[in-house]
Amino acid sequence: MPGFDFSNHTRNAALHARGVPLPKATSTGTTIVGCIFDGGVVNCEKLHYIAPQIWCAGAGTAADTEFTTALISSELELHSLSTGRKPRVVTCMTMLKQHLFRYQGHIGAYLVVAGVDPTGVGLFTVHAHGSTDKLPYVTMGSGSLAAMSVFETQWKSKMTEQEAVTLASNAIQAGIFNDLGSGSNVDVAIITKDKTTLKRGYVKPNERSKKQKSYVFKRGTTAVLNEKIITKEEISKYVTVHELGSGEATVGEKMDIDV
Amino acid sequence: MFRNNYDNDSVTFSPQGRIFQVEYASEAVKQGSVVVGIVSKTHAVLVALKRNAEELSSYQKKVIAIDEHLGLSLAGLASDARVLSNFMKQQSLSSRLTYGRAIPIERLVSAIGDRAQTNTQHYGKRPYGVGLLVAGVDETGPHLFEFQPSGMTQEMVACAIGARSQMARTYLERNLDAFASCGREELVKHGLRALKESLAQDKELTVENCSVGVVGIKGEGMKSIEGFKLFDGQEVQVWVDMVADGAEAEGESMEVDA
Amino acid sequence: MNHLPQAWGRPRDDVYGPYDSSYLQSNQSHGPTQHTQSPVVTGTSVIALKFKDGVVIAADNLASYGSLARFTDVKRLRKFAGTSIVGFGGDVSDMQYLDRLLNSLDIEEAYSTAGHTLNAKNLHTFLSKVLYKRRTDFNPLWNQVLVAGLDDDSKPFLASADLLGTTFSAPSLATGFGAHLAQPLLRKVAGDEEAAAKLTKEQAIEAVKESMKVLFYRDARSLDKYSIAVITKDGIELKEDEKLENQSWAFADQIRGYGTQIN
Amino acid sequence: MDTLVAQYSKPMFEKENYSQDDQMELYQAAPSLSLRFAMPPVAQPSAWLRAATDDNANPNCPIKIAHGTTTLAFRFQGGIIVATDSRATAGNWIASQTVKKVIEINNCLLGTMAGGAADCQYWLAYLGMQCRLHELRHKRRISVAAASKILANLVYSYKGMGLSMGTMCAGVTPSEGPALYYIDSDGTRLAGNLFCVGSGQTFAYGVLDAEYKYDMTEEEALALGSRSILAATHRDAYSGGFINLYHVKEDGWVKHGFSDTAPIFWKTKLEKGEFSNVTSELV
Amino acid sequence: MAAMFSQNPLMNGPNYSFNQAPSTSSGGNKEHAFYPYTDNGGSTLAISGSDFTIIAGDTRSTSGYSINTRFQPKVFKIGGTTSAQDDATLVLSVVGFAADGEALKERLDTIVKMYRYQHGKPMSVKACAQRLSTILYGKRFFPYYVTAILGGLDEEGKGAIYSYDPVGSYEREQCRAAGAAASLIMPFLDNQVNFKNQYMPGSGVGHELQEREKIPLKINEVEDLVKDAFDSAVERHIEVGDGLQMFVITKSGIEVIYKALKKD
Repeated sequence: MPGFDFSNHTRNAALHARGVPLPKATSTGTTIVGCIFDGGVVNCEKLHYIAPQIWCAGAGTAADTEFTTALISSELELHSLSTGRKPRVVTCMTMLKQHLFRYQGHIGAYLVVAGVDPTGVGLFTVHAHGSTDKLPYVTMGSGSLAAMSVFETQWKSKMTEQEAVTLASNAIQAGIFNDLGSGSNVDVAIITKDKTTLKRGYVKPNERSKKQKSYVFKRGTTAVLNEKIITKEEISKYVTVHELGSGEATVGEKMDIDV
Repeated sequence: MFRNNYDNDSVTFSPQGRIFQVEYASEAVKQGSVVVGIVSKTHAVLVALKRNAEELSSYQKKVIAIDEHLGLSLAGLASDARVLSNFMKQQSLSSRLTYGRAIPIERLVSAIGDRAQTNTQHYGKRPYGVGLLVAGVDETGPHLFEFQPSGMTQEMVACAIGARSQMARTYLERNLDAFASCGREELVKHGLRALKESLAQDKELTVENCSVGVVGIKGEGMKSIEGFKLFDGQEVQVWVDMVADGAEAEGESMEVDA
Repeated sequence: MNHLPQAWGRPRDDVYGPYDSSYLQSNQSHGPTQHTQSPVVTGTSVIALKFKDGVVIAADNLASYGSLARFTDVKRLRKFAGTSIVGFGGDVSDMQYLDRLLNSLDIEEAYSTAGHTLNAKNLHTFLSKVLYKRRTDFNPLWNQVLVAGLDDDSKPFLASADLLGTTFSAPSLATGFGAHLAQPLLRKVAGDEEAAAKLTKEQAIEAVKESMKVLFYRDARSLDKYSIAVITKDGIELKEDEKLENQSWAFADQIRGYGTQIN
Repeated sequence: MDTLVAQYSKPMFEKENYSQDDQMELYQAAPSLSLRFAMPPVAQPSAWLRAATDDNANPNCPIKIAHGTTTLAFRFQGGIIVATDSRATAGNWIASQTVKKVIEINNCLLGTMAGGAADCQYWLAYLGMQCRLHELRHKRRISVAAASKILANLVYSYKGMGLSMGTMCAGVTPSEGPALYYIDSDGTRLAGNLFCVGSGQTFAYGVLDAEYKYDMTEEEALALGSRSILAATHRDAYSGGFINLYHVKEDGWVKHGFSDTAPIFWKTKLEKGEFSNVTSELV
Repeated sequence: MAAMFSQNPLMNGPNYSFNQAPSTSSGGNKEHAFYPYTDNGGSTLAISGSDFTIIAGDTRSTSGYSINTRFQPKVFKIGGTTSAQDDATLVLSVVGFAADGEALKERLDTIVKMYRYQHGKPMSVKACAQRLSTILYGKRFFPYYVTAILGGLDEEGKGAIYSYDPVGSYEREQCRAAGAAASLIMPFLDNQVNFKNQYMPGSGVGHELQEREKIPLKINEVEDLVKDAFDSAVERHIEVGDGLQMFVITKSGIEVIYKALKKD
C-alpha cells in the first residue's frame, strides 16, 4: 500500500506548538445507520462501495472515509480473486479494523459495514481507533444518538424488507431533524443475497424553497476594467476542441440506481 | 406659637398617646384637593379634582400611572407623592423582572405602608405629607387601597381623601350598595358625582379640573386586563357632560323609566 | 498596547503577560477552587412533554458520583406551591440548595398575601434570574432545570434554565443525555405547539415512559427507577417510585462477540 | 456580636437576587456618571478579558470587538487636517466600511478613533461631556491641552485593564493656535505637528512625511491628508472604505467629505500616474 | 469537528504568518475559573427603508450540535407600557449568548419604560441607541456576548437601524446582518440593498460606467429579500433555521410576521 507522506509532520507539529492553528479537514457531520432484516441488511447515508454485496456508510473525516473504503474495497477484490471466493463481510470488517488500528485514530473514519455473503448477513460498526461492534441495528456519526433512539423504540426481530427500510429511514430522519450536523435527504442501500439496490434520495424532506425574488443581473452590470476575447480558433492552437452535441448532457459514470 | 411640647418630632408620644407630627401630616392631606376612588367587581376608578395655583399656571398632576395594572391618585404634598410613586414604580418593575409577574396590589401598598411607618419611628425623619388612593387589578381582581401618612393602609370599596372630602364620602356611603355591580362607565360617573359633591359652591367640574384613571379586568386571568389609563382634558369631556347638572336630571328620569 | 502594524491596538505580551487560553476551556477544575466549579454528585436527564391539559415530566432516581451509581433513591422532581414541578439535572448539592431556596420562597409567598401564587412561569423566571446572577458572579449552580406547570392563562407551561442562565421553552424538553436520546422521540410526538395541544394525557405519559426506557438502555448514568409527574389544572400527580416496564432485550441472545465470533 | 447577629438575622437567600440599589443602578433611565464598570469576578480580570477578546493572539476568540485602523492628523499654517479611513474589523471580518472615525467632540474639537471602536466612542463622548462642563464652569472654551490631558489621565487610570485606543485630539484655540495631541491607552500623551495612528500608520507616514510642509495651502493640505489615507487603505488590509476628511480652524471644524476610496484610487492612478504597480492589463 | 461549524468559515481566514504566531503561557498555578459564555447560534438581519424598518431573526436556539428549541425569539419589542408591548415603538434584536441577550433586552426595556414614566413620552431611537451603547460599554471588562441591532423610526419618520459590537461601539446603518450567518448574509445585502458592485449597463465604458442609482427599496421588496437571505443562510449554516420572525415597523405600529424555515 502506498504510504502516507510524513515529511511535513515535524514542521507542522512545531508550528502547532507555537499556536498556529492546523488546517481543518472537511468532516461530515452525519447520521449513518444499518439494520438487519429477514434476508438482508439496510444501510443508510453516505454510502461507499466495497463489493457488490458489501457497502459501507461513512462518517468522520470525509477524505479518510473515502480513501479507506476505496483501499479496502480494492484489497478485498484482490483477496476475493486470489481465494476465488466471494468476499465476506467479516473479512472486510477485519481488514478495516486492522488498517485503522495501525493509525491509532489518526485516520478519522467511522464506518458502518453492511453486506450479505454466503455465510449470511453481516452488520458491523468500525470506529477510527479500530474497535468494532456487532448488533442487529447500528448507528454512527453525530446523529447516532437520535437515530438509535428510533431503533431502540421501534426495532423488532424478523422484519420485512419494507419495514426495515422504513425503520432505517425514520432513524436517519431523526438524525436529520435533531442533529445539526446532519441534514437534507435520506439515501438507502438494500442488500440481499441476490441484489444490491441503491436508493438515492429515498426521502427528500428538505427541498429548498423557491426564491421570492429574481436575482438575474442585466448584462453589463459588472464593471470591467479590461476585456480580452479568445476565439475558438485561437484556443485550438493549444488544445483540441471537440464540439459537443447541444441537446445531450454530458454522461458521467453510470450507477445502478433505483429511484 | 407652640401648641404643645410633644410635637417637635415624630418619635415622641404625647401623654394622651398621640403623635402630633403624624397628625399634622394628616392635616397636609386635607389641604390637598379631593380625590375619589371606587371599585366594582370588574373595575377600579380614580377621580381627582385638580387645582391650579393661579390663573396663569397649569393644573396639578393628581393621578399617576405606576404600571400597566395600577395607578394612584394623591392628596397632599405632590413632591412626597412623587417619591412614593417612584418607589412603587421601582417595586412593580422589580416584581416583573424577578418573577415576570405584575405585583399584587396589596403587597405594593404594604411596602409603601412600611416605608411610611419607618418615617414615624426614626428621629429626624418626617412623615410623608400625602395620602394616596391606589387602584389596580391583580390575580384576585380589582382593588382600591387607601394610604395615610401614618403608614396606615387599608382596602376600601370606595374612598375619598383631601379637602372637603367628607361630602364625597357621604355620597359614596349613600350609594355603597350600587358599586359592586357597576360597569366601567357607571363607576366613573359615580366617582364624578362624588367629586361634584365636594366642590366649593362657585366651582364646576370642567375638562380642565378633573382627571380620571381607570383600570379593570376584561375576563379571566391577568392577560386580559384593561390597563391603567389616565384620562385628562378633552378625554373626560363625555363623562363631565354626563354628570353636568342639566344632564343629570335627565339621566335620573331615564332611570325611573327603566 | 501593541503598536506593531499586524497587531495594532491589541494587548502586548510584556504588559499583559502571554495570552492564556486556559480561561476559555474550563468547566473542568484544576487546582484550588473556591466554589462549585464542577459538579460532583450528579443526576442525569430530566424529560418533559406538554399535552393538551398540562405537562408530563420525569427523571430517574439516581445520583451518580462520577461513574459510580452512588445514591439510587434520590428524588429529582420537586413540587412547588402545589402547582408546578421543577425537575433537576446536574449537581445534587446545588439541587438541594435550590430546593431550600424554593422552600423559603414558597413560605414567603404564602405568608405575605393569600390568593397570590407564583405559577410555573413566574417560578421559571425567578429560577433563571438566580442562575444567571450566579453565573455572572462566577459561582454557578451546576444545574439544568425544567419547570413544568401552567402559565398566566392556565395553559401548559414548560421551560428550561441552566447554569449559565440560558432559558428556552418548547413543547418537549430534555436535559443532559436526554437532549440527544429522548428529544428526537418526544419531538416526533409533539413537534410543535399545535401537535402538543392535541395530545391526550395517556399519549403523553406513554411517550415519556418510552423515552425513559431508551435512556435506561443507552445512558450509562441512568436507572430503571424513576419519578414521573403529571401537572394539570386539577393539581399534580407525582409518583416517585416507578419502575421501567416491558424492557426488550430480545436481540441480546442473538449477538456473539463484537466481530468475527460466531456461536 | 453585632456582626454575628447581623449575619444570622439577614434573610438567608438575600444574595440570590439583586439588591434594591443594584437594581436602581442597572435600570435607571439616565446612565450613571460614576464610571462603574462590571468586572469579571476573577483574580486577573485583564487576562480573562484578553482571553475572550484578543482576536490577534487567538483568531477563534469568542468575542470579537470592532477595531478601527488608519487615522492621521497634522498641523499646518491654515489649521489642522484630520483624515481617517472608515473600516472596522472584528478579527478578519470587515464589520463595517462606513465607520465615522472622526468624532466630533464639540464644534471646535475633534477626536479620532483607532483601536477599540467602543473605547474611542465612549471615552471621547465622555470627554465631550467634560469639555462642556468646563465651559459651564469657566465660561470659556477648554484648551486642547487641557482636554487631551483629561483623556490621558482618564485612560491612564484604566491602564492594564485592557482598553485599546489610539486617538488624536485636534482643535484650534486663540491661546494655543492649532493644537494637536496624541493620546493612547498606555497613557501616552504627546503634542506634535503630525501623527498617524493605527495598523496602517506606517503607510500613511510614508506619504505624509515625504510631502509634509508647514506652509502648505489649505488645498494642498487636504489633498495630502486624503492621499496619505489612500496609501494606507491600499496597502493595509485592515484599512479601507471611505476617506473621512476634516479641516479644523479657529472658528470650528469644517467637514470635507466622506468619499469612497475606489474611485479616488483610480482617479489618482489614471490622472497622476501613481500606483503604477497596479495594472488592469490582461496577460 | 464542532469547531469547524461554530465559527464563520470566512472569519477563520489565513493566520499562518510566522511572526503572528501567538505565544501561549504555560505552567504555573492558574485559577481555572468557570467559563461564563456559550453561543446559542442563530442570525439576525435588519434593513431600513424610507418610512419603515424591518428587523428579522431566525428562531432556532442551539447548543453544540443540538437544537434547544425551534422557537426562541431573538427580536423583541422594547419600551411599551404593557407587558404585551402593544404600544412599543422600538425593536431590539440580540444574537450570541442568549442569556446575556435576554438580560440586555430586559435591561434596555426597563430603562426605556422608566424613561417613559419619567418624561411622559416614548424614547426616540436616537436616544435609545446612545443609551444602549453606554449599557454595553458598562460591561466593557466583562462583556455581554451579544451582537445587538436596534431599530425604529427616527424623528423624521425615516427607518433607522443602529448596529452594535459586543462592547457598545455603534453606528447608524442602512442594513446589517449579525450572528452566525452574518458573513453569509452581509455580502448579499451589500449587493442587494446598497447595490455594491452593481453598475448601470451601457452608462459608460471603463471608468465612465455609472454606479447603479441607490433607490430606497419598497417594503414588500425588503420582506422578500429578508426571506431569501434567510432561506440561503439556512442552506449553508447549521445553526440557522426552523422559523423566521420579521418585525415590520411603520408609523402605524409594529407588525410581526412569522414564516417557516427548513428544520434540518
